[in-house]
Amino acid sequence: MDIVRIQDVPIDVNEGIAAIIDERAGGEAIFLGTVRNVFEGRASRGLFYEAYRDLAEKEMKRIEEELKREFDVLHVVMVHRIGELALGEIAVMVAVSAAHRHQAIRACEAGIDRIKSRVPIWKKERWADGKTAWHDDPEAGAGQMR
Amino acid sequence: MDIVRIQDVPIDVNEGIAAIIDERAGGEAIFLGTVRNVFEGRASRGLFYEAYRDLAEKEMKRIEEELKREFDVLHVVMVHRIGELALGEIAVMVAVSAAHRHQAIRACEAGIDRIKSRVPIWKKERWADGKTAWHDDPEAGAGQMR
Amino acid sequence: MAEITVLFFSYAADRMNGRQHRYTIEPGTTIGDLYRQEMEERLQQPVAAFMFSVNAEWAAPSQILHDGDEVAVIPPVSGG
Amino acid sequence: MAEITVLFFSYAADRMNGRQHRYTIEPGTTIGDLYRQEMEERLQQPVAAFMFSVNAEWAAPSQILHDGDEVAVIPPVSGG
Repeated sequence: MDIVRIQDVPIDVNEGIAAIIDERAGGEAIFLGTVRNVFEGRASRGLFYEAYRDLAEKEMKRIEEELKREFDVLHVVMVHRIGELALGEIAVMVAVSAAHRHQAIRACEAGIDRIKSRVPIWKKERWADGKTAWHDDPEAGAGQMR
Repeated sequence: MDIVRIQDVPIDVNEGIAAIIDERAGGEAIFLGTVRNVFEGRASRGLFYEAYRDLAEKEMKRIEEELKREFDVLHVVMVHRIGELALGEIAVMVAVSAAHRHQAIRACEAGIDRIKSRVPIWKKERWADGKTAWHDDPEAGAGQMR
Repeated sequence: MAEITVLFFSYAADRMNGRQHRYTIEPGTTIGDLYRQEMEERLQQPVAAFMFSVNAEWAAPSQILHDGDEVAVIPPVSGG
Repeated sequence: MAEITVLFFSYAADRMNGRQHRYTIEPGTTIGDLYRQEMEERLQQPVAAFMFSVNAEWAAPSQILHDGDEVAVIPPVSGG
């Protein structure tokens, strides 16, 4: 089964694993992106995510189709959470199954790389000092954000 | 937390994920090896795994230390199941967390590759026709097993 | 004349003081035209700093807008 | 004379008709010596086809065995 979804409730890893398990599969690769307590050397207390949901889900669906075509994977799960996330919480899950392990791992890595580079989702850092800043905001200061 | 274990009970993915989640981590990579219904083109109904447990756990512990040293990962979980496994069941779980996603994915892949090449564990295929054969048994026939 | 809606996200929404604006445009106006007329000054970046979509599909700055279109101004993405 | 235990796994256990054998060896006997004397004929492969361990640690075929050692004959591994 495939799942492509933006959601504002916590991500359930078991839902993703149940969706990709298949008797034809020898390998399942799962990637979880979680909220770090530091970004570029500065202490953080969490992240806020927003998405342009219609286009984001459409783009994730395209990535799903690319992974199936390029890596010969059986099932693809891509779920991204939005809203306020605490440290350690899961922001994104990518899970794929394939006949062989390297296909699964390569596809999983391509999945998260393409989500990060193409899907219209943005994160705002909530710094430990109380300030906030969107990632890639040119006015946030080169020393603070890339 | 790290886990390195050979066990004869089903693998609990949630145990592995709980062990590697860390506020310092931005990425968690999990690999599951599952029992396929076909091997080298021939229908299978399951696998039997055996291990030289003392040496296997020692070697897995060495791999854990290598991953931490080479990939700068925070936590490593490696659990391999032995005994009779049905189709679709999880035979092995490798799970790692790291600050950045590529470290986690690279370490996870190295972990399963090294388990497969170095840890004294063996599998016997239970073919759908009722026959059985150890993998790599030179007498099992070149056409049936690599 | 045509009525269009523009969605803003991330720091573009902060700079535009809102996540959604409505504009009335001349026939033949492109995304790039609208950006330079209505947004460039407040966003303080050239049109090339953003991606765009029309009706939830990617669109080039040269695309001509029509009545009822929903445009989105999309800063560099940072999901994951 | 020394008493040692040898463990067999996978198809090596099948061919040796058992997962564990005990042998009495001369002083100075190496793993390779023991293999050639007691196992090569039944396993039908040269010593290089296997890995070995002594007391649950990897060992070369040239390693000399001592009283009480537990040797393992380790076919190509196939875990995962």
